Amino acid sequence: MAVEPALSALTPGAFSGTVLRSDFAVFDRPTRSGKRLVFLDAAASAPKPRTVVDTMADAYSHHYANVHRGIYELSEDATGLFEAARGKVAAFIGAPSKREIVFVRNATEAINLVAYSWGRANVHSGDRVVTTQLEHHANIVPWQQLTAEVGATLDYVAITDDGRLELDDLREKLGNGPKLLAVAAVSNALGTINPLAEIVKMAHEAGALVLVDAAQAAPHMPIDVAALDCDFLALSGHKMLGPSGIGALWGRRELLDAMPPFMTGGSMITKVTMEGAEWNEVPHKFEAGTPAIVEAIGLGAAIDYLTNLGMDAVREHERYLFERAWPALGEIPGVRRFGPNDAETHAGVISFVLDGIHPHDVATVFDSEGVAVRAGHHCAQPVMLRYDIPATTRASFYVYNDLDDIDALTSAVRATQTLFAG
Amino acid sequence: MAVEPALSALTPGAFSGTVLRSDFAVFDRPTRSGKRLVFLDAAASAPKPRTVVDTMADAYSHHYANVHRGIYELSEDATGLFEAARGKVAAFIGAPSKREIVFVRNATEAINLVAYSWGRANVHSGDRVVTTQLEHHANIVPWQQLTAEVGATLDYVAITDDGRLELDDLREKLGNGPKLLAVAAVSNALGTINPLAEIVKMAHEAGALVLVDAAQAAPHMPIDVAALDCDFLALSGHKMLGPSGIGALWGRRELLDAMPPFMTGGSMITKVTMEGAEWNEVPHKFEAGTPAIVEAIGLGAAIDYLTNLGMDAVREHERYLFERAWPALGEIPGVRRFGPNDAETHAGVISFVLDGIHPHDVATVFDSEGVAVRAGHHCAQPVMLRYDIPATTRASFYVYNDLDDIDALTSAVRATQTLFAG
Amino acid sequence: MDNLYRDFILEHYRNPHNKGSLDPHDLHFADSNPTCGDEMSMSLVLDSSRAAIADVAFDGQGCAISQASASILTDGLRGQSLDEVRDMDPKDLLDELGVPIGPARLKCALLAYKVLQGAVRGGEVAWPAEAEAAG
Amino acid sequence: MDNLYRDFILEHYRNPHNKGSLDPHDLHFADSNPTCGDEMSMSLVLDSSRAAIADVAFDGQGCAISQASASILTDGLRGQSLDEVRDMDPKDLLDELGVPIGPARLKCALLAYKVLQGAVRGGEVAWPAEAEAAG
Ligand SMILES: Cc1ncc(COP(=O)(O)O)c(C=O)c1O
Ligand SMILES: Cc1ncc(COP(=O)(O)O)c(C=O)c1O
Repeated sequence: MAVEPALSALTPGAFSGTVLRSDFAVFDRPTRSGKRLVFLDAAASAPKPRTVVDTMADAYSHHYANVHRGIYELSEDATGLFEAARGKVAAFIGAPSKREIVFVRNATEAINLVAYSWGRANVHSGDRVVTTQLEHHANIVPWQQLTAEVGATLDYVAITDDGRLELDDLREKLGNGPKLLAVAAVSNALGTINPLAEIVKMAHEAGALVLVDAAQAAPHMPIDVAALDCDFLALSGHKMLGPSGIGALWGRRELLDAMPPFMTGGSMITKVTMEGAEWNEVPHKFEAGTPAIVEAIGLGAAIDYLTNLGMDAVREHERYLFERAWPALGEIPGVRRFGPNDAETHAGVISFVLDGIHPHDVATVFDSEGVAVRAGHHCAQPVMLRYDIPATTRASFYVYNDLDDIDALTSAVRATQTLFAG
Repeated sequence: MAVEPALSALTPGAFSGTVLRSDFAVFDRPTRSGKRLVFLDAAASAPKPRTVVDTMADAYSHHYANVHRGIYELSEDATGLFEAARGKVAAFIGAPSKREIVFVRNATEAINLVAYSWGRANVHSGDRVVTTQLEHHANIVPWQQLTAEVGATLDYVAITDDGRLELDDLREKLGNGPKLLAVAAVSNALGTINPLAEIVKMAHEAGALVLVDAAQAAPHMPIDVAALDCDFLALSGHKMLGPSGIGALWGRRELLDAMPPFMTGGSMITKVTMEGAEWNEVPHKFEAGTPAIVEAIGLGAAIDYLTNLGMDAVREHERYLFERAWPALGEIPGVRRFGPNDAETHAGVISFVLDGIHPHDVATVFDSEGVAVRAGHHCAQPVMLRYDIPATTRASFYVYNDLDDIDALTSAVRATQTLFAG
Repeated sequence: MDNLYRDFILEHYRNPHNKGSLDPHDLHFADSNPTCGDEMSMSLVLDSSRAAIADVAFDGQGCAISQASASILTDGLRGQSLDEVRDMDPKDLLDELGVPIGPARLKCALLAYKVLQGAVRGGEVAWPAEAEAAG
Repeated sequence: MDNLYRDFILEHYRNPHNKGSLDPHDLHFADSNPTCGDEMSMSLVLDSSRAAIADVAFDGQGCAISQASASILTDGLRGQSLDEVRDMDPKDLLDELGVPIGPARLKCALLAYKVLQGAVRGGEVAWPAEAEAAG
């Protein structure tokens, strides 16, 4: 039996999705299907709360000017808001200093920055880099490019049938003395929450630095880089209720200080002559040109919103939804679910396939029911390879979801099966 | 004698700055000084018209989802708006196809993309690249880095006393057979409008490709890459009334097709295995990860606004203001102006210094009069070197400025001189 | 919805025509849909004139839209000259499918067309303009 | 405004104290303000204990704020021990300037402090936290 509709009336976790929905203008929008919008694609990109949209509109309207170089009120204003946003990101992930926060476009750029700057300076012919088979392409292809370019080797940690990293395999790959382990905190394709603290410890003991791809973790659970003891961490603003076009790289100060710049131009220099240039301090050294000023400010507003809910409560809420959705999907014949079985190691992301129905068709039928899910390889083709499937359908939860949405999900599954059974 | 206040009543150029001011919310904002805001720093970054702010707020509120991969209404919506914005950029600069438009963060990233991707593949030891002494750091440092890395030589075209490129020197530098000439359409530090058509012709005859830094030109005058016949063109959205965090690189299709990717990750691949990856078509090959979706849409709205005014009218308006401001400043004893004398080759950007008063102090006194100008090296230290000055004060005009603003500028100059004469 | 998955489409999906591979064949090409990673191949046997298609088969997994589209497209190919195939308008295929296809699914609907063009032109071709908006 | 450019500041700017260079000197350091590119150097002569400052001079072009700040800062240095100088709180200098300095000008006001710290610590130091907000 699927989830009891009566459950929808409960407060899932620490707050009610039904109530939070009113914080997001998108749920007022009429849909083509005429049905209520059931948004289950936060893992691709999250809707924006009104407070983020309003903060940005206000900043663009009344506090906008270029930052850092303007000697007038408006520019001082903009600079103050922009730098305050940097402080919010630092506090949100437990970074010791806001100077360790580099604003980038997205997690992809954060990882590329490390691959280009730290990578080209530190990974040489014969060296090794380790990533895993459950990564997003953003945490694979930059390392393929780097290792191919310098003549190093890229190793992939294998995954188990239920979507966990094979820790024995990790130990073996670390045994070869790699320079870096690049690993996701949470898999976007399987929902797996990796045991990061343990992994970082193993990697450090093996002498490897650890880059954490937190694109799927930062939006959904508390993160503390100091406690984690990792070396780099990448995140995307748009997945954590913030604007598009903004993300952050955190790096240990001494690593960032030692790294050469990535992109070059204005703001990242102290001096340019026709003979050469001298670099500004971090984080400015890595922020060439005019940054995504208002987008950083908007990310700050998203962080305020999340912090106000409390990241423990956000995690609790999604665990609650997962604990209902996972068995409800499992009870439906013809549904194959991926990733770990237990809520401790499975985030609010459920990948599944329906026997005999292509995931794309599933998503299209769902759309006609007002249910927005993703279908495809989720930019994680090595995961698809591992389970020998072309694609999955993926439902992912966030703060505005509630048990009604889980009901809508299971109903959509049944409707799709009925249509295709035809 | 300064500009007659009576002139303010005229309609400068094709439209009235006084009227357009109401399109920009920032002018409603009270200032610290209590004075009317006279914004003369468009060259650093432009204020945003309400239509851009509203378009973005609407997109974030009602049309937001990740693009390209979503099989549901909201994502199709967002993708449609995002790709339509690409078409608007293409049309705005006369690009033959919107596939030749790569969205980037800013002009700086556009130039870095070419330096990393095209540069590393095409510039080798012993080769030459030419830039000029009037460039912004964004069009110098990436070439310094590239040429230093591969063992090539970077040449700088000299500038005349009145801030023009020395065309004889350009001819000489091109005589060495460089691979590329990287040159600004308009200098942000001097206001010089370079004779681009002639320059491109000279460069092509010498066998060099031409990258045009249009950061200061795209916002202020018509641009047609097909007519110009250049090879790459870089622009920043935030300088042309658009959002921060978005810019564009245009490149000839066959060049873009042949170039290796710059950043790698999601969206820019067609296939990833653990052995390697295959690249998507342009422009996607160069857009790794989630793009600045709503910022691109906002740039589209800015382009609509500018197109509606007409870029010829925009240029005409700024020429009108320049023709009044330039002599008005020249009449004040103790003012030294930089750049060409005539309005044909001088955009709406005036750099000047006041005898015995540091440009930073000038900007601070101006701010107390409500006049926002920039002071510093304007990220063009080689220009400062050329004229042996540490910095200048710079006033730059845009569509919302009018003759009252020119009056305010000259009054502020006199007030500053009076204060320092003490 | 009911519109998109009409019986007609589902019938072609459940029982696709011309599915499998032809060996020997004269032309063969494989391509994929980057949005979903689905791959499709097509084999063509030419007639004695070497300028027209005698037989055709497609292979590969895919969604109902791409499978039905390949089934319908290949049904009409026998006897067509290579020149006719090269001049084919992708809009005609969309018309033949006869169902409203949103931008996100256009590549599914046009994958068979793209693979076919790759086969008769001897190399990968770009996505038709119709499919561009979806990226 | 009138607040920022009080006669006191303008007087120091027009007639800066301790301007020039000292040769020979014991300690010397030069640094710049990235916001504007202004450069400033400072030369120190130590007393016989080698642990305190006997004489000081600064040099370089700059705005009224940075020149006045250097003039005022150097005025107070003679006789101070190197340890005292290392422990100096940049806030005290801002207090001594006694005028409201917006974030965009803090680096101007604190350049002299940064150069001095570079001299007594034997190498470039970071900008004080106060000046960070301005980038
Ligand atoms: C001529 C020129 N080129 C490049 C740039 C860099 O633009 P952005 O900071 O938007 O990358 C600027 C901005 O000041 C400019 O004026
Ligand atoms: C685990 C993971 N890493 C990296 C990324 C890339 O994020 P972005 O596209 O914002 O750069 C994603 C987004 O899908 C992701 O899920």
